[in-house]
Amino acid sequence: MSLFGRGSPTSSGGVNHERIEMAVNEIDMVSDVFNRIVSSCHSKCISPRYAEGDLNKGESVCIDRCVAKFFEVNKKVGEKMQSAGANAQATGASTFSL
Amino acid sequence: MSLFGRGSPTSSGGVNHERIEMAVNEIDMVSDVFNRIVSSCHSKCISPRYAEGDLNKGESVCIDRCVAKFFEVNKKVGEKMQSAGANAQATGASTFSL
Amino acid sequence: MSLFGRGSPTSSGGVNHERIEMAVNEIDMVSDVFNRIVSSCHSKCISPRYAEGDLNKGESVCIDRCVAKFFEVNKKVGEKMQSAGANAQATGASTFSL
Amino acid sequence: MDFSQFNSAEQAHMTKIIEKKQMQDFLRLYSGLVERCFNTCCNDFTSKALSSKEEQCVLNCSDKFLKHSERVGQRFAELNAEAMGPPKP
Amino acid sequence: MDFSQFNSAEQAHMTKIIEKKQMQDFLRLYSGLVERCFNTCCNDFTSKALSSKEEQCVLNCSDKFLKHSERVGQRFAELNAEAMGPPKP
Amino acid sequence: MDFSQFNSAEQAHMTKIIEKKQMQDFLRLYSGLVERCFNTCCNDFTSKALSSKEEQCVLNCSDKFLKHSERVGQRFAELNAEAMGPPKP
Repeated sequence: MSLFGRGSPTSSGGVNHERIEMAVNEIDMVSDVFNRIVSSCHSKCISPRYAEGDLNKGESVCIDRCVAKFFEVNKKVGEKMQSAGANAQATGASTFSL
Repeated sequence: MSLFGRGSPTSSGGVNHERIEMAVNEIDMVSDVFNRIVSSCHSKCISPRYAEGDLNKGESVCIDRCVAKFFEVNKKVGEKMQSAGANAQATGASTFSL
Repeated sequence: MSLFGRGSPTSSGGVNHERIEMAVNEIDMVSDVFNRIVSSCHSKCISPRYAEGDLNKGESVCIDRCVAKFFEVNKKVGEKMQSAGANAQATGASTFSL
Repeated sequence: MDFSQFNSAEQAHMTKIIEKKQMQDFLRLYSGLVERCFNTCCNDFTSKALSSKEEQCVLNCSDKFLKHSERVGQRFAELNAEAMGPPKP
Repeated sequence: MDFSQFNSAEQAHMTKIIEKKQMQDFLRLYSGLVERCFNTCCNDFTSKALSSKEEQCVLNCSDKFLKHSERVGQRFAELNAEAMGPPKP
Repeated sequence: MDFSQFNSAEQAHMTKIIEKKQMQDFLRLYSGLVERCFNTCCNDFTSKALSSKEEQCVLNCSDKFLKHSERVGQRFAELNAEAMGPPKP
């Protein structure tokens, strides 16, 4: 789940702000993905009848597979994006001009 | 709609940053809940036909009850979470490691 | 897509923080609108069958019209809000009290 | 919300934060309204121009949405005040 | 995530940021849960009171949601650790 | 957007803010794409492995999504420039 290289450890002693910012980006990304998995796999696996509060066997197994499959999709898309990445970023850039 | 205790008023004169941060968390939370109520009760109460721009009687009454019921649900869930809170937070914590 | 007047250029040399904040608000707004258009026009125009990776002719034309129509709606609503704006903002304000 | 235990520096700080938050909330309300009314009212993409029927729908939709969120705001403020309990004497 | 190359000042900084982020995530989880269970369980607005059937549904729904997100969290942590590769000796 | 009235310190500040915002937008686009293509393409949870049919669907879906958002970006930029009016001479 890492799109970013680690910055080279040039600074010592103080705080390397660029490195912090990249780490924060990575944390935001992981957290965003986690929340999307919670939501997607809830829709895919949890029956909305709510007759009881426990996960049943079928739901539990479904969750495990759902999370694994989401990771697979994330990986496939990540590989695709890494080649197409420059374009996509350029598209975003076209929204603003300075 | 308060999950947080008020920090004890230890600091005087300057700005107690922890207290500010808790207040900001509370504001973010209230604002988030408000936006979710607007959205949920719009789906529950407003007919998507849009033949006129005013709320009719039925829609108005529905909104009042919908907001009240959302508060009830929020309260019930809050009570439940306060006991289970520690667990849930630990779950979130497992996403990152330092 | 501009709801905000440009602040009068009173400050010179340093950074006018109010002006920066308004610009950041405007950027956030434009970016938010852009993301909503991407999502709405995807739902309106892209068939979820995914037999191929290219946009077909019909999808391409639909996207162009969809974006243009979204701008039209944004403009109409903006005109409406500018008159009703004060009210709406007051509503938001009622959520918090100091 | 009750900030009566805050000192004046803290209150000033909170006022600025709240003002900023309100602006952001207003903008999100605005673009959420546009998105919602567009999605509900616009379903014909054989033309890029808004038909008069679509335009009327959008105007009613945004009218209604604003009145809706105003009413939600009123109920919300009342229930929130209730939940916070009576102000200290 | 691996912050082993960070110096101690950076690690301290990250710890604070992560704590703040966790609090925000928890709050978003909470209000998302309320929204989801409200939308699924409450469909009768002839009364503003929660019926006992609605209440039971809400309690089961939030129970299940918490267990669901806990399980997702476990699988997520495992798969994330796998993706990051084995820790350096 | 027109920042021509900004002084150089303000322009430098805005450039940094915009770069940060673009990175965040790119990340949100990315995870939104994954979510959308997962939800559309994956409906069989009798196995945790991606079937070849699902994989093809995901690849086409993300291809199409990127082309879609690129095209939206082009139209958006044109219409935004139009709405801002011609640049001052």
